[in-house]
Amino acid sequence: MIRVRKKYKISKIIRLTISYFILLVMAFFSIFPLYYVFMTSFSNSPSLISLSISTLLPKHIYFTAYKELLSANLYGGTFPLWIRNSLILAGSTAIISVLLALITGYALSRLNIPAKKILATFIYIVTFFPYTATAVPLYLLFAKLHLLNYIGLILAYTPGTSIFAAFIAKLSIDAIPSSYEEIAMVDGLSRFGAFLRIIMRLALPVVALTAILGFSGAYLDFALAYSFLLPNVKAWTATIGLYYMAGLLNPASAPAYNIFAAGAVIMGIPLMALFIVSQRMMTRAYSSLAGVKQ
Amino acid sequence: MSYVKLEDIWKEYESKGKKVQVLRGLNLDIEKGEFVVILGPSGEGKTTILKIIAGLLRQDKGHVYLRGKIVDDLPPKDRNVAMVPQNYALYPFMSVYDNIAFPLKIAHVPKDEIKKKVEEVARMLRIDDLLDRKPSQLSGGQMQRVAIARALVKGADIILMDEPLSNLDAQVRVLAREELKQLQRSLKPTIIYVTHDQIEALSLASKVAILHEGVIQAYGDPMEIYREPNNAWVAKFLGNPPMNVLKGEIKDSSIIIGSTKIELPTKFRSIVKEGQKVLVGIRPEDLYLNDNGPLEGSVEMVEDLGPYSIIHVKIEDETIRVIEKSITRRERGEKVKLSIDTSKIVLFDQESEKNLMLLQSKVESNE
Amino acid sequence: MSYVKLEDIWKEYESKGKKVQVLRGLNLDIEKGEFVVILGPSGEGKTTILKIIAGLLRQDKGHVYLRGKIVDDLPPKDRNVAMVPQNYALYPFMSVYDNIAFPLKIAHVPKDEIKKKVEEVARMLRIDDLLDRKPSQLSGGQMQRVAIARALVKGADIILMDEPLSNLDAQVRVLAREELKQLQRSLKPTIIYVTHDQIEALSLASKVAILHEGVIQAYGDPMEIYREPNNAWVAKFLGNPPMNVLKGEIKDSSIIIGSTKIELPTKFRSIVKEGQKVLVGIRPEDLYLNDNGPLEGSVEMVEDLGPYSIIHVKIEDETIRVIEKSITRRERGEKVKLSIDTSKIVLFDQESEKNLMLLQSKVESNE
Amino acid sequence: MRKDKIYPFFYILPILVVTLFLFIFPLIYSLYISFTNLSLLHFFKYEFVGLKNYLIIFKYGYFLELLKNTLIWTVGSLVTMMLLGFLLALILNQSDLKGKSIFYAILILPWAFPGFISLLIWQGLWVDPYGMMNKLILPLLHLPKINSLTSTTDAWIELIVTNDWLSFPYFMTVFYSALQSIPRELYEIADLDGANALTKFLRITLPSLKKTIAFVFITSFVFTWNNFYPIFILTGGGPGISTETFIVYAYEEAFSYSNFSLAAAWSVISTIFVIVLAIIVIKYTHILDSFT
Amino acid sequence: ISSQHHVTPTTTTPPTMTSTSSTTTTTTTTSPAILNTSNPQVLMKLVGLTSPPSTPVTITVWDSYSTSENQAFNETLAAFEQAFPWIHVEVTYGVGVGTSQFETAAEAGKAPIVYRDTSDSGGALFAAGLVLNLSEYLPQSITSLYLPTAIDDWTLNGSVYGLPDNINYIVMFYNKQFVPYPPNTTNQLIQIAENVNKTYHIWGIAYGASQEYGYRFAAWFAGFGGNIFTTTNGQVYPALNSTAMVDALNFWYNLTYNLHINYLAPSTGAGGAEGQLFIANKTAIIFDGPWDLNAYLQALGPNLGAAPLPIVSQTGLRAAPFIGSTGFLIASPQASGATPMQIKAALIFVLYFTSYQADLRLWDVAHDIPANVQAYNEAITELNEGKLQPSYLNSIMKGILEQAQYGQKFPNIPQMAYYWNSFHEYASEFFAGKISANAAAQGMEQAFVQSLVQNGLLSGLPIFPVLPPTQFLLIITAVLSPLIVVLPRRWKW
Ligand SMILES: Nc1ncnc2c1ncn2[C@@H]1O[C@H](COP(=O)(O)OP(=O)(O)OP(=O)(O)O)[C@@H](O)[C@H]1O
Ligand SMILES: Nc1ncnc2c1ncn2[C@@H]1O[C@H](COP(=O)(O)OP(=O)(O)OP(=O)(O)O)[C@@H](O)[C@H]1O
Ligand SMILES: [Mg+2]
Ligand SMILES: [Mg+2]
Repeated sequence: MIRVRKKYKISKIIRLTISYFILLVMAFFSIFPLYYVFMTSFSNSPSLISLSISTLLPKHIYFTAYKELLSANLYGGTFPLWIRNSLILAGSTAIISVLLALITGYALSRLNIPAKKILATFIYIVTFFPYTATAVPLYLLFAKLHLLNYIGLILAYTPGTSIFAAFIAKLSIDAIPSSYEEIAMVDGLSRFGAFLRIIMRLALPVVALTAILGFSGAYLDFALAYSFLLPNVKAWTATIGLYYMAGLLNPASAPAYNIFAAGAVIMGIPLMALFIVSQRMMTRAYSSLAGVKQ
Repeated sequence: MSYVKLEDIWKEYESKGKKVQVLRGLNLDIEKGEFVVILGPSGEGKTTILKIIAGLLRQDKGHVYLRGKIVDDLPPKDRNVAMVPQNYALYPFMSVYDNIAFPLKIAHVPKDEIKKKVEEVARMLRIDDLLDRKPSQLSGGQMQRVAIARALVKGADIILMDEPLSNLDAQVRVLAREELKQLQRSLKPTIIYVTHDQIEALSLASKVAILHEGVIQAYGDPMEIYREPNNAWVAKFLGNPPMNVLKGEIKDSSIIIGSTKIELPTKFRSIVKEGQKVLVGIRPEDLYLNDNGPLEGSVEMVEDLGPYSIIHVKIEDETIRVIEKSITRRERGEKVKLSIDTSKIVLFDQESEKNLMLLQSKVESNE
Repeated sequence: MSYVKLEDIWKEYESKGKKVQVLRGLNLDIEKGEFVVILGPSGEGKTTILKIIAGLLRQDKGHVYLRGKIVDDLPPKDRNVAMVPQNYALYPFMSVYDNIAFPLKIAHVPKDEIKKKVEEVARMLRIDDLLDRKPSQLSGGQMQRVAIARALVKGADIILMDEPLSNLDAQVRVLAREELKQLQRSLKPTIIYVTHDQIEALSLASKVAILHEGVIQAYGDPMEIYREPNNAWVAKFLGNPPMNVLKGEIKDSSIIIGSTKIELPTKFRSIVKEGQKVLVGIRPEDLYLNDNGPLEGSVEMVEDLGPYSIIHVKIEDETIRVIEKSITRRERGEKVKLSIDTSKIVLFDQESEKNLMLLQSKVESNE
Repeated sequence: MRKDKIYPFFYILPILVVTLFLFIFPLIYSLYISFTNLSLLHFFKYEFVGLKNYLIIFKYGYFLELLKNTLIWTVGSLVTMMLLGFLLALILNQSDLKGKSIFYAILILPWAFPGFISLLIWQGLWVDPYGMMNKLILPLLHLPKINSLTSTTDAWIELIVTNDWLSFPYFMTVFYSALQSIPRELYEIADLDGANALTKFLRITLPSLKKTIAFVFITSFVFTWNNFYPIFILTGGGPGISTETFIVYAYEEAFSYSNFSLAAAWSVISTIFVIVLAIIVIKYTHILDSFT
Repeated sequence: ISSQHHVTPTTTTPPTMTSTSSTTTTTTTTSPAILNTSNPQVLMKLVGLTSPPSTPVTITVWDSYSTSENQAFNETLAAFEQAFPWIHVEVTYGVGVGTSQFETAAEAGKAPIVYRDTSDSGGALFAAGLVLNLSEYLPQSITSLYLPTAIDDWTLNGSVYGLPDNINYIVMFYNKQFVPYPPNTTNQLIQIAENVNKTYHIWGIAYGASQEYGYRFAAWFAGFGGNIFTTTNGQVYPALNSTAMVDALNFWYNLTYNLHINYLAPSTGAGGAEGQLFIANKTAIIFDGPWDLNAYLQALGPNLGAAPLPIVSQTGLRAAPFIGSTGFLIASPQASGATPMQIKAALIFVLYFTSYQADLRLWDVAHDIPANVQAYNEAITELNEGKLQPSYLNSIMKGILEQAQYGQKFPNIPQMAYYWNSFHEYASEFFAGKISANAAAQGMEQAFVQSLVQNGLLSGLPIFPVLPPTQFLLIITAVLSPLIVVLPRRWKW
């Protein structure tokens, strides 16, 4: 019997050893490129194709890239300004996405809408259309409507996140007893009021997830922002700004990968912090996916 | 004047293409200050009724009157009713204080007034030391009290309760029941209380309404209904263990049940006809183990429940439940004889399953 | 020889850095074929005990014996016990058939044998027509039966059940209880059944073990414990409505409770000392409304429950519950007198709260 | 109509409007364009040409080649990243594993980093022989070097590994969440019945996650099918057109050659493919039932 | 996101397109300075204005200058605004060569009024009707203001559609540390590269194989005697399937895989792998344009050398790069919604910004090769006098300018647009070892032909029946019919 126990212990040690080994390898795999950018951002002579392994363990740390990035002025646009723009844009997108996703999820979950199933399926399938098919028509439509600006961008960013999130929201709201909002209605809130103040709060994990997805979607987008905002340097987002700043789209400038890397670090840190802080919320939100009926 | 009135309420649900007619012309009249318990099996539409009263659902047909006025088109927030839902629905992200204060905050009551009111009601319900806690840190009984406090704090005089005790431990439930009763006695709100637990119904209600097949089957004093149920369904539904209902026939001023003959109590003489097929209802507590009793059978099972025991006695083909106070020591298989308190038996028509006595009095009052 | 034996079991949990000592030297001895109900309030460690028996958890200290052999180091699969967990834990993605067949499939039993066994056990539990369904299409009662079938099919003769009825409707629960009882009677497995519902405990158990503060407070025939509880806690915990426990003092061969004087039954004569402070336990059913009774009080509340009523009588400072069979018509505030079936009262030491009678017999047997 | 029957529409209205404007309109527009000859040569004066673009595609286009590439890209990426995510989720889900949250925080980072920047970094990492991948990592592991310019296989490896890096945290998170919501009792009962780890995995874990896997699979399938940045940046579809997918091809057709109508036709064809595939999966798994 | 930086040249139709090496003037061509396009009065008169309009005019400009070029541009802009206070210029900087951007904007009617692009892309836009025919607005005489090579690039079917501000092409950059003298023939090139390889253990040559492959390779193709097109009976036909192509491909294959002196870089330019190797002293020779000069200058300083591409020893012909040009276009009113007055202002703008002074500023600040004749002459003078600072820059610029003699005309017929991909597809397969050089030459020719057929530039495609739109509704329905599968059997609306 003692042997049984020992055998169990040995198999446990083997299992954990393998686990840690895989985790370490994967952790290395995930972090290596990021570490690489991080180091590049502190280097003086920039190159994404590192020419020597010693770049990975630099002897000197230079802040020139950051200095240059934060102080440079590109025709009136500066990186801090673009970051600010990006944050505003991404923040608004997050808010609108959350509202849209939760309202839709609420409707799918709670309300009696004719042909709900067909509608939901339809909305879901419609998101299958690729960007290449929708980009030009969207641009033309938004140009006609004078929406080639932040409002237009927010409108264009929102549905992608929202439709996906609406399905998760639907599942989460399914799990919230309807008595919560009913009691609020009896206590004097309208249905929408109850939705805003009670359901949104109870579905916080999904709200957080949607907000993160919406935020990062807008924060990181390049293509759409590029085509919408290009003519106005001061309205650029950080991604566009960084591109030009680093000279990537500008053939005649010397490439400045260290600046590029510094920008990536500045842009990446808040986002990574956001992800790490809300990882538990995300996990909880996604776990409602598992709650689907068998 | 009735304080809460439901008039010919119809309600149909549709789910997965199937229509379910839940309420079918339900009528209910509740006086001010009454404690009405709506009792019915699961899924019969009890919650539906409450939601219709609160305005959370709209009836398909019929009208709801509150305080004498028709409210069909008023949204929930304007009906001035309070509600304690099945699971209390305390907002998990708010403290007890905020939970109770929520209805007042919505109504934009000034802060210090909110504080005063919340503290008052909390003191009344003895939860004033819990105000800082989150609902997850409360026991079931405490949660119930908080939910009631939230219902009371608005000052609504109509309170709807949806099985508020169903999630509680047996022990706590007894206490909670007592508390609730005391509360109603002191504040005199009109309470409409929904449950499928008849102990609750019987012990709490000033009036009980028994819901079945979309209508109120019986409505009135609980003990009256207990003693004189409208029909065999109510008879079997009410009471735990349920009433024994046996098939019988009237012959020679007697009731013949199988091979047993019981004297027909005088009060039934004018009501039944010779040869009429009836259902005889006998409460388990009206049966006595008695060596001289007319019924004879063998003990099939004994359940000792402490204060009393339930003895299942097999008589011919049917099993009859008998209650004996305190602990019994009957053995399985033992032959026993039973006597009946015939003054308490109830007769139903075998076909319509209606209570013959009440049928008669109705006929009379109609004449 | 005991079939299941727990010897000085200790178990501690750690959550968020806080250590909780759940079991503290628990002992339990179960004979083959017994139906033992472990009864205790929520969170006292009932589930923990079952998991330790099954091998899903390891005790910190102490030993578990199954069928006379120590099994501390045996993994669950080699213990040959079956379990019906609190929520049944039916695999939602398998049909009823596959759920029941699962333990056999794992054991690589041949296909047709599996089929035979599953069908047999399904027939026995009357779920043979449900075999194609998914668990989500079952009612609570049916789920329970499937869970039991799954436990039975392996042929394990020790079955652990964790509050299997707690998710059922009151009505269904009564039926399920009866079924379970029948089942145990016919198959004679050793069942260890955990619950916090005493009606269940009392009606099912051949022996009940009352768990509190990490040890078994009382273990034995349920009615024996009901009649003669080890200590005041057990007395109050067991029975619904609970036992009335009043402070008293022995004086002149009498028990003085407040201003009332009750004759001391002879059986206690040799046990108590003059002037000893005691707790007097009186079951509500051992009190009678009786105009000549020695106790006097006023009715505080009446709960008519059909077969019997509970009358809350306020005597001096304490409220006493009295059970009266059938419907009562006492009014609130009415003055009543109570007599006591003194032969049934129980005395506890006021300090240790131990049953004086049992204490005495223990002392005697030790001598 | 009664008020309580109308208000649900206000909740569904926003998404309908948004869908209509942002998806339906572009779709119909693209469909329409694909039946015209809109291109730089016929910019303001384009006309209806019927199925000409489609006939061109099937007659002169690299239809089968692109279909094959798209499938390699989508299935290759998806299978590897789902397996990787699943494996990590399983590892993290072990109750006796210490330091879970630290590992999780590290493993989630690729997801939280600006994707387009990551791609450019990877582009640099893969350069043979100067990128770190070929210079340091692969030699360290005694693996042959990867050069997407000289070998199609290498190009696919480069693309899929990079795409895995970008996406495995997402799958890990989803699967980890799902794993955590499987009731522990299911495993305990199986323990009692004598199930070993593999049996538990095959008979409990996998079936419990069936729906999650199906949902994630369809959604990600479509996403990957339509995702062209990695290919566009890393290999540009080369060597030749051996890593070119429908979408990359359509993109180049539209934005490099300004042949909008042909690009629209390619997009439409590609979309029909995903939709048909997705619908089969949806139909087969009934996955949408729980969402609607 | 495009990582593709720099010119992806597209269609233009020149009147003459098969001239292999149209010689460009190196020595001063004294042209009579008839027009001073820096003079406000002259400009107003040119566009038919006698006095400034009463209300100010706003024009939008998309500029594609690099950072250093923009320095010059901004100086010119300041002068322009002083000279024309009634014209308000809204500049969008750094658009890159966003031809597709411009197209999308044009389709929405939101194109900028003035746009800067390469001559070949501009030609395509002109053919599509997106930009103005300047010949309808300006006298023929203005063409004499620009180098003939440059203005030819901006002429399609005799119409001028844009005004050039520079010319550009690739040259050979070398590192003097490793390369003792610029190789004049490919044999020398190989010898030097082998030597470098042996001595310094670095690459002799790095040659980027990205999307721009075709642009650079055209120089070698010409050097091996190839032509991209042939013309028979006025019908333009691809001519890639030739021994010249096979030889050229094999030449580079040999250098790369047999001699191991050429590094096949995955990306081009100073930002790409080849440029970085060059900057890091890891390769001795690269082929790149003056637009990247600054990057190399900064890194290599006096070690940087520039010279024309060598003579191909097998044929005795010079490797001849495309000579392209960049300049300003004016969007057609349909594309930008411009008023006639805005057009006039735009005309003034483009003339002013391609004037002697503006072009000279570009030369001074960014070393762009001027397209303006006067500015060009001035630049040559400066070089001859060694006026550039630092002094080693003079020889570098001389080397760069020398290449202009050996360039080839950049074909700007619309057919050219389909050359790039056809070439790239098969060349990359060839370098990946998937096919032989012969097969590659055949394949690219075939792909080229097919593209032309598909786009209606070559006959051969059967005429398809054009069905009425109603029938297409049926087809659409059929196409979308799989959707029905997901609909529930008993659906209720
Ligand atoms: N939104 C709904 N859609 C479809 N059917 C519904 C809906 N709500 C309730 N029902 C059905 O209507 C019937 C009555 O429901 P209701 O909740 O009122 O019952 P109940 O008496 O409160 O039951 P319980 O005691 O279980 O709470 C049930 O059969 C239920 O399935
Ligand atoms: N894994 C665990 N970690 C920490 N504490 C635990 C754990 N499992 C149980 N506990 C604590 O141990 C105590 C006993 O738990 P257990 O589940 O055995 O109680 P129980 O008697 O079965 O309760 P219930 O009637 O609610 O099922 C509880 O207070 C519980 O909070
Ligand atoms: Mg209900
Ligand atoms: Mg438990």
